[in-house]
Amino acid sequence: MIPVPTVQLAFSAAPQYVRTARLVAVAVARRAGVSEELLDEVRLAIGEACGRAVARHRRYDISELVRVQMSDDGPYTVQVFDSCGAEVTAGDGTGAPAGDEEDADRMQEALLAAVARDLEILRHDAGTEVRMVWPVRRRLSGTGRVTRG
Amino acid sequence: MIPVPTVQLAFSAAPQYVRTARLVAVAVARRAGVSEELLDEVRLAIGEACGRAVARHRRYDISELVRVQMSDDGPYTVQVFDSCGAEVTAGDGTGAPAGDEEDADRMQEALLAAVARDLEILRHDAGTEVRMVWPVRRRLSGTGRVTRG
Amino acid sequence: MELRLATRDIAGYTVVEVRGEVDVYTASVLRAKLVEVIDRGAGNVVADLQRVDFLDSTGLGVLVGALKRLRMRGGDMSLVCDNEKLLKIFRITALDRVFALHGSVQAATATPPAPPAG
Amino acid sequence: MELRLATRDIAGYTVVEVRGEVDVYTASVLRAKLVEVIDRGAGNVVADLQRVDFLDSTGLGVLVGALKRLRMRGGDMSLVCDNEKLLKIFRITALDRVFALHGSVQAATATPPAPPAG
Ligand SMILES: Nc1ncnc2c1ncn2[C@@H]1O[C@H](COP(=O)(O)OP(=O)(O)O)[C@@H](O)[C@H]1O
Ligand SMILES: Nc1ncnc2c1ncn2[C@@H]1O[C@H](COP(=O)(O)OP(=O)(O)O)[C@@H](O)[C@H]1O
Repeated sequence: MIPVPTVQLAFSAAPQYVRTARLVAVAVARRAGVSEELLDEVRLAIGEACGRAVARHRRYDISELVRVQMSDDGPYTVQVFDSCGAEVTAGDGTGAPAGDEEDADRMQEALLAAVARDLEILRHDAGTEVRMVWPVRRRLSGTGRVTRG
Repeated sequence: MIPVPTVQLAFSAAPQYVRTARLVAVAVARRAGVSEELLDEVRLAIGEACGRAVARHRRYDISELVRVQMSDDGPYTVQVFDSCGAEVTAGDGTGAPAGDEEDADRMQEALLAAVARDLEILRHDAGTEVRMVWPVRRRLSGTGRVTRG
Repeated sequence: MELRLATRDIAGYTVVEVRGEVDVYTASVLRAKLVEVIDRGAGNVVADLQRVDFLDSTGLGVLVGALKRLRMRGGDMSLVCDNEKLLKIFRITALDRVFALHGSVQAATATPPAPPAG
Repeated sequence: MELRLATRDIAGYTVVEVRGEVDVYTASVLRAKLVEVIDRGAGNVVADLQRVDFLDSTGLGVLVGALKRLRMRGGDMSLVCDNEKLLKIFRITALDRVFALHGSVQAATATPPAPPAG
Protein backbone atom coordinates (compact mmCIF):
# COMPACT_ATOMS: atom_id res chain seq x y z
CA MET A 1 0.00 0.00 0.00
CA ILE A 2 1.42 3.35 -1.03
CA PRO A 3 0.62 5.87 1.68
CA VAL A 4 -1.11 9.20 1.16
CA PRO A 5 1.61 11.83 0.71
CA THR A 6 2.01 13.50 4.06
CA VAL A 7 4.71 15.44 5.80
CA GLN A 8 4.67 16.34 9.46
CA LEU A 9 7.02 18.77 11.13
CA ALA A 10 7.31 19.49 14.82
CA PHE A 11 9.68 22.01 16.35
CA SER A 12 10.43 23.67 19.64
CA ALA A 13 9.05 27.17 19.91
CA ALA A 14 12.00 29.17 18.61
CA PRO A 15 11.85 31.76 15.80
CA GLN A 16 14.55 30.15 13.68
CA TYR A 17 12.40 27.06 13.12
CA VAL A 18 9.67 29.18 11.56
CA ARG A 19 12.08 29.53 8.66
CA THR A 20 12.48 25.79 8.54
CA ALA A 21 8.70 25.40 8.47
CA ARG A 22 8.40 27.88 5.57
CA LEU A 23 11.08 25.99 3.66
CA VAL A 24 9.36 22.66 4.14
CA ALA A 25 5.85 23.89 3.46
CA VAL A 26 6.92 25.49 0.18
CA ALA A 27 8.97 22.48 -0.92
CA VAL A 28 6.04 20.16 -0.24
CA ALA A 29 3.58 22.56 -1.88
CA ARG A 30 5.72 22.68 -5.02
CA ARG A 31 5.86 18.89 -5.20
CA ALA A 32 2.16 18.67 -4.43
CA GLY A 33 1.46 20.70 -7.56
CA VAL A 34 0.54 24.09 -6.09
CA SER A 35 1.18 26.59 -8.87
CA GLU A 36 4.26 28.80 -8.70
CA GLU A 37 2.18 32.00 -8.41
CA LEU A 38 0.66 30.73 -5.17
CA LEU A 39 3.91 29.71 -3.51
CA ASP A 40 4.54 33.21 -2.13
CA GLU A 41 1.14 33.05 -0.46
CA VAL A 42 1.94 29.64 0.98
CA ARG A 43 5.30 30.88 2.27
CA LEU A 44 3.80 33.92 3.95
CA ALA A 45 0.75 32.14 5.36
CA ILE A 46 2.72 29.27 6.89
CA GLY A 47 5.25 31.73 8.28
CA GLU A 48 2.48 33.74 9.93
CA ALA A 49 0.68 30.69 11.29
CA CYS A 50 3.88 29.21 12.71
CA GLY A 51 5.06 32.57 14.03
CA ARG A 52 1.72 32.87 15.79
CA ALA A 53 2.10 29.42 17.35
CA VAL A 54 5.68 30.11 18.47
CA ALA A 55 4.63 33.44 20.02
CA ARG A 56 1.76 31.75 21.86
CA HIS A 57 3.97 28.97 23.23
CA ARG A 58 6.47 31.53 24.45
CA ARG A 59 3.83 33.84 25.87
CA TYR A 60 2.23 31.03 27.88
CA ASP A 61 5.51 29.29 28.63
CA ILE A 62 4.58 26.03 26.93
CA SER A 63 7.40 23.58 26.30
CA GLU A 64 5.51 21.33 23.83
CA LEU A 65 6.58 21.33 20.20
CA VAL A 66 4.66 23.34 17.62
CA ARG A 67 3.27 20.89 15.06
CA VAL A 68 2.65 21.32 11.34
CA GLN A 69 0.97 18.80 9.10
CA MET A 70 0.97 19.00 5.30
CA SER A 71 -1.03 16.72 3.11
CA ASP A 72 -1.89 16.66 -0.54
CA ASP A 73 -4.44 13.92 -0.63
CA GLY A 74 -6.80 16.28 -2.41
CA PRO A 75 -5.93 19.99 -2.30
CA TYR A 76 -2.79 21.02 -0.44
CA THR A 77 -3.78 21.31 3.22
CA VAL A 78 -1.59 22.70 5.96
CA GLN A 79 -2.52 22.50 9.63
CA VAL A 80 -0.53 24.33 12.30
CA PHE A 81 -1.18 23.26 15.89
CA ASP A 82 -0.22 25.07 19.04
CA SER A 83 -0.62 23.59 22.52
CA CYS A 84 -2.26 26.61 24.11
CA GLY A 85 -5.64 25.23 25.13
CA ALA A 86 -8.34 27.13 27.02
CA GLU A 87 -6.87 26.03 30.33
CA VAL A 88 -3.54 27.65 29.58
CA THR A 89 -4.78 30.84 27.95
CA ALA A 90 -7.29 31.48 30.76
CA GLY A 91 -4.41 32.29 33.10
CA ASP A 92 -2.35 35.42 32.54
CA GLY A 93 0.34 34.94 29.95
CA THR A 94 3.75 35.75 31.41
CA GLY A 95 4.46 38.12 28.55
CA ALA A 96 1.35 39.68 27.06
CA PRO A 97 2.05 41.43 23.75
CA ALA A 98 3.03 45.06 23.91
CA GLY A 99 4.35 47.83 21.67
CA ASP A 100 5.18 46.74 18.15
CA GLU A 101 4.16 43.19 18.98
CA GLU A 102 0.60 44.36 19.30
CA ASP A 103 0.79 46.05 15.90
CA ALA A 104 2.39 42.91 14.52
CA ASP A 105 -0.44 40.77 15.93
CA ARG A 106 -3.05 42.90 14.17
CA MET A 107 -1.17 42.72 10.88
CA GLN A 108 -0.68 39.01 11.32
CA GLU A 109 -4.42 38.53 11.39
CA ALA A 110 -4.88 40.68 8.30
CA LEU A 111 -2.16 38.82 6.42
CA LEU A 112 -3.37 35.36 7.41
CA ALA A 113 -6.92 36.20 6.40
CA ALA A 114 -5.76 37.59 3.06
CA VAL A 115 -3.19 35.05 1.91
CA ALA A 116 -4.36 31.75 3.41
CA ARG A 117 -7.03 30.14 1.30
CA ASP A 118 -9.97 28.75 3.24
CA LEU A 119 -8.52 29.83 6.54
CA GLU A 120 -10.05 28.20 9.61
CA ILE A 121 -8.94 28.71 13.18
CA LEU A 122 -10.27 25.85 15.29
CA ARG A 123 -10.13 25.73 19.09
CA HIS A 124 -9.49 22.26 20.43
CA ASP A 125 -9.08 21.32 24.09
CA ALA A 126 -5.38 20.80 23.62
CA GLY A 127 -4.78 24.04 21.72
CA THR A 128 -5.63 25.83 18.51
CA GLU A 129 -5.35 24.66 14.93
CA VAL A 130 -4.84 26.99 11.98
CA ARG A 131 -5.92 25.19 8.84
CA MET A 132 -5.26 26.45 5.33
CA VAL A 133 -5.97 24.95 1.91
CA TRP A 134 -4.57 25.69 -1.56
CA PRO A 135 -5.65 24.20 -4.86
CA VAL A 136 -3.26 21.91 -6.74
CA ARG A 137 -2.75 22.07 -10.47
CA ARG A 138 -2.28 18.38 -11.12
CA ARG A 139 -2.00 15.10 -9.25
CA LEU A 140 1.31 13.35 -8.81
CA SER A 141 1.54 9.68 -9.50
CA GLY A 142 2.22 9.27 -5.80
CA THR A 143 4.62 6.44 -6.50
CA GLY A 144 7.57 8.74 -7.01
CA ARG A 145 8.79 6.39 -9.71
CA VAL A 146 7.43 8.07 -12.79
CA THR A 147 10.15 8.14 -15.40
CA ARG A 148 10.32 10.81 -18.01
CA GLY A 149 12.37 10.53 -21.20
CA MET B 1 10.48 27.05 30.33
CA ILE B 2 12.23 27.27 26.99
CA PRO B 3 12.36 23.82 25.43
CA VAL B 4 15.46 22.06 24.18
CA PRO B 5 15.91 22.92 20.49
CA THR B 6 14.40 20.04 18.58
CA VAL B 7 12.91 19.47 15.14
CA GLN B 8 11.01 16.37 14.12
CA LEU B 9 10.04 15.50 10.58
CA ALA B 10 7.85 12.62 9.46
CA PHE B 11 7.01 11.82 5.85
CA SER B 12 5.38 9.15 3.77
CA ALA B 13 7.82 6.82 2.05
CA ALA B 14 8.28 8.67 -1.25
CA PRO B 15 11.65 9.66 -2.76
CA GLN B 16 10.80 13.35 -3.12
CA TYR B 17 10.55 13.77 0.64
CA VAL B 18 14.14 12.61 1.05
CA ARG B 19 15.02 15.97 -0.50
CA THR B 20 12.84 17.71 2.02
CA ALA B 21 14.59 15.83 4.82
CA ARG B 22 18.03 16.86 3.50
CA LEU B 23 16.90 20.47 3.32
CA VAL B 24 15.61 20.45 6.87
CA ALA B 25 18.53 18.56 8.36
CA VAL B 26 21.04 20.96 6.82
CA ALA B 27 19.06 24.07 7.82
CA VAL B 28 18.82 22.84 11.40
CA ALA B 29 22.48 21.78 11.43
CA ARG B 30 23.54 25.24 10.27
CA ARG B 31 21.50 26.92 13.00
CA ALA B 32 22.75 24.38 15.53
CA GLY B 33 26.29 25.54 14.82
CA VAL B 34 27.65 22.64 12.76
CA SER B 35 30.55 24.10 10.78
CA GLU B 36 30.09 24.83 7.08
CA GLU B 37 32.71 22.24 6.06
CA LEU B 38 30.66 19.49 7.67
CA LEU B 39 27.33 20.41 6.08
CA ASP B 40 28.04 18.40 2.93
CA GLU B 41 28.56 15.36 5.13
CA VAL B 42 25.33 16.03 6.96
CA ARG B 43 23.44 16.45 3.68
CA LEU B 44 24.77 13.21 2.24
CA ALA B 45 24.41 11.18 5.44
CA ILE B 46 20.81 12.23 6.11
CA GLY B 47 19.97 11.63 2.45
CA GLU B 48 21.39 8.12 2.63
CA ALA B 49 19.73 7.29 5.94
CA CYS B 50 16.34 8.57 4.76
CA GLY B 51 16.72 6.94 1.35
CA ARG B 52 17.42 3.68 3.15
CA ALA B 53 14.29 4.06 5.28
CA VAL B 54 12.12 4.93 2.27
CA ALA B 55 13.45 1.94 0.34
CA ARG B 56 12.75 -0.37 3.27
CA HIS B 57 9.21 0.91 3.72
CA ARG B 58 8.53 0.39 0.04
CA ARG B 59 10.20 -2.99 -0.06
CA TYR B 60 8.14 -4.29 2.85
CA ASP B 61 5.02 -2.38 1.88
CA ILE B 62 4.81 -0.37 5.10
CA SER B 63 2.45 2.59 5.12
CA GLU B 64 3.81 4.25 8.29
CA LEU B 65 5.67 7.53 7.99
CA VAL B 66 9.47 7.61 8.05
CA ARG B 67 10.52 9.69 11.07
CA VAL B 68 13.52 11.94 11.56
CA GLN B 69 14.48 13.66 14.78
CA MET B 70 17.10 16.39 15.01
CA SER B 71 18.32 17.80 18.28
CA ASP B 72 21.18 20.01 19.29
CA ASP B 73 21.00 19.71 23.03
CA GLY B 74 24.70 18.90 23.04
CA PRO B 75 26.20 17.86 19.69
CA TYR B 76 23.91 17.81 16.66
CA THR B 77 22.17 14.44 16.71
CA VAL B 78 19.99 13.07 13.94
CA GLN B 79 17.94 9.92 14.30
CA VAL B 80 16.16 8.32 11.34
CA PHE B 81 13.52 5.73 12.18
CA ASP B 82 11.94 3.20 9.86
CA SER B 83 9.02 0.97 10.85
CA CYS B 84 10.46 -2.27 9.52
CA GLY B 85 10.79 -4.35 12.67
CA ALA B 86 11.94 -7.97 12.86
CA GLU B 87 8.40 -9.21 12.33
CA VAL B 88 8.11 -7.43 9.01
CA THR B 89 11.57 -8.12 7.65
CA ALA B 90 11.37 -11.85 8.54
CA GLY B 91 8.77 -12.30 5.79
CA ASP B 92 9.82 -11.98 2.18
CA GLY B 93 9.91 -8.38 1.03
CA THR B 94 7.65 -7.93 -1.99
CA GLY B 95 10.46 -6.29 -3.89
CA ALA B 96 13.90 -7.51 -2.83
CA PRO B 97 16.70 -5.35 -4.24
CA ALA B 98 18.15 -6.36 -7.59
CA GLY B 99 20.48 -5.03 -10.27
CA ASP B 100 21.79 -1.53 -9.64
CA GLU B 101 19.79 -1.34 -6.44
CA GLU B 102 22.02 -3.99 -4.95
CA ASP B 103 25.10 -2.01 -5.96
CA ALA B 104 23.46 1.10 -4.57
CA ASP B 105 22.79 -0.66 -1.25
CA ARG B 106 26.44 -1.61 -0.90
CA MET B 107 27.56 1.94 -1.67
CA GLN B 108 24.98 3.32 0.69
CA GLU B 109 26.56 1.40 3.54
CA ALA B 110 30.02 2.59 2.57
CA LEU B 111 28.87 6.21 2.34
CA LEU B 112 26.93 6.14 5.59
CA ALA B 113 29.86 4.62 7.45
CA ALA B 114 32.23 7.20 5.99
CA VAL B 115 30.29 10.45 6.28
CA ALA B 116 28.07 9.97 9.34
CA ARG B 117 29.93 10.71 12.53
CA ASP B 118 29.40 8.16 15.30
CA LEU B 119 27.06 6.08 13.18
CA GLU B 120 24.91 3.61 15.06
CA ILE B 121 22.25 1.37 13.57
CA LEU B 122 19.96 0.16 16.34
CA ARG B 123 17.34 -2.55 15.92
CA HIS B 124 14.19 -1.85 17.92
CA ASP B 125 11.05 -4.00 17.95
CA ALA B 126 9.20 -1.40 15.93
CA GLY B 127 11.92 -0.89 13.35
CA THR B 128 15.48 0.33 12.94
CA GLU B 129 17.06 3.59 13.99
CA VAL B 130 20.03 5.17 12.27
CA ARG B 131 21.68 7.60 14.66
CA MET B 132 24.34 10.10 13.65
CA VAL B 133 26.14 12.80 15.59
CA TRP B 134 28.13 15.86 14.49
CA PRO B 135 30.05 18.31 16.66
CA VAL B 136 28.80 21.89 16.97
CA ARG B 137 31.11 24.88 16.92
CA ARG B 138 29.24 27.03 19.43
CA ARG B 139 26.08 27.01 21.48
CA LEU B 140 23.12 29.17 20.55
CA SER B 141 21.40 31.12 23.24
CA GLY B 142 18.40 28.90 22.70
CA THR B 143 16.09 31.82 23.27
CA GLY B 144 16.23 32.98 19.67
CA ARG B 145 16.18 36.56 20.92
CA VAL B 146 19.88 37.39 20.84
CA THR B 147 20.26 40.78 19.24
CA ARG B 148 23.37 41.74 17.38
CA GLY B 149 24.26 45.37 16.59
CA MET C 1 18.87 34.63 3.55
CA GLU C 2 20.22 36.43 6.57
CA LEU C 3 19.45 40.05 7.19
CA ARG C 4 22.01 42.68 6.18
CA LEU C 5 21.74 46.34 7.07
CA ALA C 6 23.64 49.42 5.88
CA THR C 7 23.12 53.08 6.73
CA ARG C 8 24.05 56.21 4.79
CA ASP C 9 23.07 59.89 4.85
CA ILE C 10 21.58 61.47 1.74
CA ALA C 11 20.37 65.08 1.57
CA GLY C 12 19.16 65.28 5.17
CA TYR C 13 17.74 61.75 5.24
CA THR C 14 19.12 58.70 6.97
CA VAL C 15 18.73 55.83 4.55
CA VAL C 16 18.71 52.35 6.08
CA GLU C 17 19.22 49.76 3.38
CA VAL C 18 17.68 46.41 4.32
CA ARG C 19 18.65 43.19 2.53
CA GLY C 20 17.44 39.64 3.00
CA GLU C 21 14.53 38.30 5.03
CA VAL C 22 12.83 40.36 7.73
CA ASP C 23 10.86 37.84 9.72
CA VAL C 24 10.12 36.56 13.20
CA TYR C 25 13.76 35.44 13.37
CA THR C 26 15.53 38.62 12.24
CA ALA C 27 13.08 41.45 12.97
CA SER C 28 14.77 42.13 16.30
CA VAL C 29 17.98 43.00 14.44
CA LEU C 30 16.16 45.56 12.29
CA ARG C 31 14.39 46.94 15.36
CA ALA C 32 17.72 47.44 17.16
CA LYS C 33 19.21 49.23 14.17
CA LEU C 34 16.23 51.58 13.73
CA VAL C 35 16.14 52.40 17.44
CA GLU C 36 19.87 53.12 17.37
CA VAL C 37 19.56 55.41 14.34
CA ILE C 38 16.59 57.28 15.82
CA ASP C 39 18.18 57.60 19.26
CA ARG C 40 21.32 59.01 17.65
CA GLY C 41 19.11 61.82 16.37
CA ALA C 42 18.00 60.88 12.86
CA GLY C 43 14.73 62.68 12.24
CA ASN C 44 13.97 61.60 8.69
CA VAL C 45 14.49 57.97 7.98
CA VAL C 46 14.10 56.16 4.68
CA ALA C 47 13.93 52.36 4.91
CA ASP C 48 15.09 51.02 1.56
CA LEU C 49 13.35 47.66 1.13
CA GLN C 50 14.27 47.09 -2.51
CA ARG C 51 16.44 44.11 -1.65
CA VAL C 52 14.12 42.53 0.90
CA ASP C 53 13.12 39.02 -0.22
CA PHE C 54 10.61 38.32 2.48
CA LEU C 55 8.73 40.42 5.01
CA ASP C 56 6.29 39.11 7.59
CA SER C 57 4.05 40.74 10.20
CA THR C 58 6.89 40.91 12.74
CA GLY C 59 8.87 42.98 10.23
CA LEU C 60 5.83 45.19 9.59
CA GLY C 61 5.45 45.64 13.35
CA VAL C 62 9.04 46.87 13.57
CA LEU C 63 8.49 49.38 10.75
CA VAL C 64 5.33 50.72 12.38
CA GLY C 65 7.11 50.88 15.75
CA ALA C 66 9.93 52.94 14.25
CA LEU C 67 7.45 55.28 12.57
CA LYS C 68 5.66 55.87 15.88
CA ARG C 69 8.95 56.50 17.66
CA LEU C 70 9.95 59.02 15.00
CA ARG C 71 6.60 60.80 14.91
CA MET C 72 6.73 61.28 18.70
CA ARG C 73 9.90 63.29 18.07
CA GLY C 74 8.49 65.21 15.14
CA GLY C 75 10.32 63.05 12.58
CA ASP C 76 9.04 60.79 9.83
CA MET C 77 9.85 57.60 7.97
CA SER C 78 9.18 56.61 4.39
CA LEU C 79 9.78 53.35 2.55
CA VAL C 80 11.38 52.49 -0.76
CA CYS C 81 9.77 49.47 -2.32
CA ASP C 82 9.45 48.49 -5.98
CA ASN C 83 8.54 44.87 -5.47
CA GLU C 84 4.93 43.88 -6.21
CA LYS C 85 5.07 41.06 -3.66
CA LEU C 86 5.89 43.46 -0.83
CA LEU C 87 3.56 46.17 -2.11
CA LYS C 88 0.76 43.64 -1.88
CA ILE C 89 1.59 43.04 1.77
CA PHE C 90 1.46 46.78 2.47
CA ARG C 91 -1.92 46.99 0.77
CA ILE C 92 -3.38 44.00 2.64
CA THR C 93 -2.39 45.50 5.98
CA ALA C 94 -3.41 49.04 4.91
CA LEU C 95 0.11 50.23 5.67
CA ASP C 96 0.25 51.77 2.21
CA ARG C 97 -1.91 54.51 3.75
CA VAL C 98 0.37 54.85 6.79
CA PHE C 99 3.72 55.05 5.04
CA ALA C 100 4.82 57.13 2.08
CA LEU C 101 6.02 54.55 -0.43
CA HIS C 102 8.60 55.48 -3.09
CA GLY C 103 9.90 53.60 -6.10
CA SER C 104 13.53 54.56 -5.57
CA VAL C 105 15.88 56.08 -2.98
CA GLN C 106 16.24 59.05 -5.31
CA ALA C 107 12.50 59.70 -5.24
CA ALA C 108 12.41 59.28 -1.47
CA THR C 109 15.16 61.85 -0.92
CA ALA C 110 14.33 64.29 -3.75
CA THR C 111 12.50 66.85 -1.61
CA PRO C 112 14.43 68.29 1.36
CA PRO C 113 12.98 66.99 4.64
CA ALA C 114 10.57 69.20 6.56
CA PRO C 115 12.27 70.87 9.55
CA PRO C 116 11.34 69.17 12.85
CA ALA C 117 8.13 70.55 14.28
CA GLY C 118 8.58 72.42 17.55
CA MET D 1 17.73 21.50 -8.25
CA GLU D 2 16.07 19.30 -10.81
CA LEU D 3 18.07 17.01 -13.03
CA ARG D 4 18.88 18.14 -16.56
CA LEU D 5 20.47 15.93 -19.19
CA ALA D 6 22.01 16.67 -22.61
CA THR D 7 23.72 14.34 -25.05
CA ARG D 8 26.25 15.08 -27.78
CA ASP D 9 28.76 13.06 -29.84
CA ILE D 10 32.44 13.94 -29.71
CA ALA D 11 35.17 12.01 -31.53
CA GLY D 12 33.49 8.60 -31.27
CA TYR D 13 32.23 9.14 -27.71
CA THR D 14 28.69 9.79 -26.56
CA VAL D 15 28.91 12.48 -23.93
CA VAL D 16 25.99 12.68 -21.50
CA GLU D 17 26.08 15.96 -19.64
CA VAL D 18 24.39 15.73 -16.24
CA ARG D 19 23.30 18.81 -14.32
CA GLY D 20 21.64 19.18 -10.94
CA GLU D 21 21.03 16.60 -8.23
CA VAL D 22 21.24 12.88 -8.90
CA ASP D 23 19.55 11.29 -5.95
CA VAL D 24 16.91 8.79 -4.88
CA TYR D 25 14.33 11.08 -6.51
CA THR D 26 15.95 11.68 -9.90
CA ALA D 27 18.27 8.70 -10.43
CA SER D 28 15.57 6.89 -12.43
CA VAL D 29 15.67 9.69 -15.00
CA LEU D 30 19.43 9.31 -15.46
CA ARG D 31 19.04 5.53 -15.63
CA ALA D 32 16.44 5.81 -18.39
CA LYS D 33 18.66 8.16 -20.40
CA LEU D 34 21.76 5.95 -20.10
CA VAL D 35 19.80 2.82 -21.03
CA GLU D 36 18.36 4.63 -24.04
CA VAL D 37 21.78 5.82 -25.20
CA ILE D 38 23.35 2.38 -24.76
CA ASP D 39 20.44 0.56 -26.43
CA ARG D 40 20.70 2.93 -29.38
CA GLY D 41 24.23 1.58 -29.86
CA ALA D 42 26.58 3.96 -28.05
CA GLY D 43 29.67 1.93 -27.15
CA ASN D 44 31.78 4.56 -25.46
CA VAL D 45 29.97 6.78 -23.05
CA VAL D 46 31.33 9.72 -21.09
CA ALA D 47 29.19 10.93 -18.20
CA ASP D 48 30.07 14.57 -17.63
CA LEU D 49 29.39 15.24 -13.95
CA GLN D 50 31.01 18.67 -13.74
CA ARG D 51 27.68 20.37 -13.07
CA VAL D 52 26.30 17.81 -10.65
CA ASP D 53 25.62 19.44 -7.26
CA PHE D 54 24.71 16.35 -5.35
CA LEU D 55 25.16 12.62 -5.92
CA ASP D 56 23.98 9.87 -3.61
CA SER D 57 24.27 6.09 -3.62
CA THR D 58 21.25 5.69 -5.89
CA GLY D 59 23.06 7.81 -8.48
CA LEU D 60 26.23 5.78 -8.02
CA GLY D 61 24.19 2.61 -8.51
CA VAL D 62 22.91 3.94 -11.82
CA LEU D 63 26.43 4.76 -13.02
CA VAL D 64 27.70 1.29 -12.07
CA GLY D 65 24.66 -0.30 -13.73
CA ALA D 66 25.37 1.56 -16.96
CA LEU D 67 29.02 0.55 -16.87
CA LYS D 68 28.08 -3.12 -16.46
CA ARG D 69 25.58 -2.89 -19.31
CA LEU D 70 28.22 -1.33 -21.55
CA ARG D 71 30.96 -3.79 -20.64
CA MET D 72 28.65 -6.72 -21.48
CA ARG D 73 28.56 -5.30 -25.00
CA GLY D 74 32.28 -4.61 -25.18
CA GLY D 75 31.85 -0.90 -24.51
CA ASP D 76 33.08 1.33 -21.70
CA MET D 77 32.13 4.40 -19.70
CA SER D 78 34.30 7.08 -18.13
CA LEU D 79 33.38 10.02 -15.93
CA VAL D 80 34.30 13.69 -16.00
CA CYS D 81 34.49 15.14 -12.52
CA ASP D 82 36.52 18.05 -11.20
CA ASN D 83 34.66 18.56 -7.97
CA GLU D 84 36.43 17.53 -4.77
CA LYS D 85 33.10 16.81 -3.03
CA LEU D 86 32.13 14.22 -5.67
CA LEU D 87 35.66 12.82 -5.98
CA LYS D 88 35.55 12.11 -2.27
CA ILE D 89 32.36 10.08 -2.78
CA PHE D 90 34.04 8.05 -5.52
CA ARG D 91 37.01 7.38 -3.24
CA ILE D 92 34.85 6.34 -0.27
CA THR D 93 32.96 3.82 -2.38
CA ALA D 94 36.14 2.69 -4.19
CA LEU D 95 34.50 3.61 -7.50
CA ASP D 96 37.59 5.65 -8.37
CA ARG D 97 39.15 2.27 -9.12
CA VAL D 98 36.20 1.12 -11.21
CA PHE D 99 35.74 4.19 -13.41
CA ALA D 100 38.31 6.18 -15.36
CA LEU D 101 37.93 9.71 -13.98
CA HIS D 102 38.89 12.73 -16.09
CA GLY D 103 39.19 16.40 -15.25
CA SER D 104 37.52 17.63 -18.45
CA VAL D 105 35.47 16.40 -21.39
CA GLN D 106 38.47 17.19 -23.59
CA ALA D 107 40.68 14.84 -21.57
CA ALA D 108 37.99 12.14 -21.61
CA THR D 109 37.66 12.25 -25.41
CA ALA D 110 41.31 12.96 -26.36
CA THR D 111 42.23 9.37 -27.26
CA PRO D 112 40.06 7.67 -29.92
CA PRO D 113 37.92 4.94 -28.34
CA ALA D 114 39.12 1.35 -28.58
CA PRO D 115 37.17 -0.58 -31.26
CA PRO D 116 34.56 -2.88 -29.72
CA ALA D 117 36.01 -6.27 -28.77
CA GLY D 118 34.62 -9.16 -30.79
N1 LIG E 1 13.99 16.37 -14.62
C1 LIG E 1 13.53 15.70 -13.56
N2 LIG E 1 13.97 16.04 -12.34
C2 LIG E 1 13.52 15.38 -11.26
N3 LIG E 1 12.68 14.36 -11.29
C3 LIG E 1 12.22 13.98 -12.45
C4 LIG E 1 12.59 14.64 -13.64
N4 LIG E 1 11.96 14.08 -14.64
C5 LIG E 1 11.23 13.11 -14.13
N5 LIG E 1 11.38 13.01 -12.81
C6 LIG E 1 10.72 11.98 -12.04
O1 LIG E 1 9.37 12.33 -11.98
C7 LIG E 1 8.82 12.03 -10.72
C8 LIG E 1 7.86 13.12 -10.35
O2 LIG E 1 7.90 14.08 -11.32
P1 LIG E 1 7.11 15.40 -11.14
O3 LIG E 1 5.80 15.05 -10.56
O4 LIG E 1 7.12 16.14 -12.41
O5 LIG E 1 7.98 16.14 -10.02
P2 LIG E 1 8.43 17.67 -9.94
O6 LIG E 1 7.31 18.34 -9.24
O7 LIG E 1 9.70 17.63 -9.13
O8 LIG E 1 8.67 18.17 -11.34
C9 LIG E 1 10.00 11.85 -9.78
O9 LIG E 1 9.87 10.71 -9.05
C10 LIG E 1 11.24 11.77 -10.66
O10 LIG E 1 11.84 10.50 -10.59
N1 LIG F 1 22.26 39.22 10.50
C1 LIG F 1 21.43 38.43 11.18
N2 LIG F 1 20.58 37.62 10.52
C2 LIG F 1 19.74 36.83 11.20
N3 LIG F 1 19.63 36.78 12.53
C3 LIG F 1 20.42 37.54 13.24
C4 LIG F 1 21.37 38.37 12.60
N4 LIG F 1 22.05 38.98 13.54
C5 LIG F 1 21.54 38.59 14.69
N5 LIG F 1 20.54 37.71 14.53
C6 LIG F 1 19.77 37.18 15.66
O1 LIG F 1 20.62 36.25 16.27
C7 LIG F 1 19.90 35.13 16.72
C8 LIG F 1 20.73 33.91 16.48
O2 LIG F 1 21.89 34.29 15.85
P1 LIG F 1 22.90 33.22 15.37
O3 LIG F 1 23.03 32.20 16.43
O4 LIG F 1 24.15 33.89 14.94
O5 LIG F 1 22.12 32.60 14.14
P2 LIG F 1 22.67 32.19 12.72
O6 LIG F 1 23.16 30.79 12.88
O7 LIG F 1 21.46 32.28 11.84
O8 LIG F 1 23.74 33.16 12.32
C9 LIG F 1 18.59 35.17 15.98
O9 LIG F 1 17.54 34.97 16.86
C10 LIG F 1 18.50 36.52 15.32
O10 LIG F 1 17.45 37.30 15.87
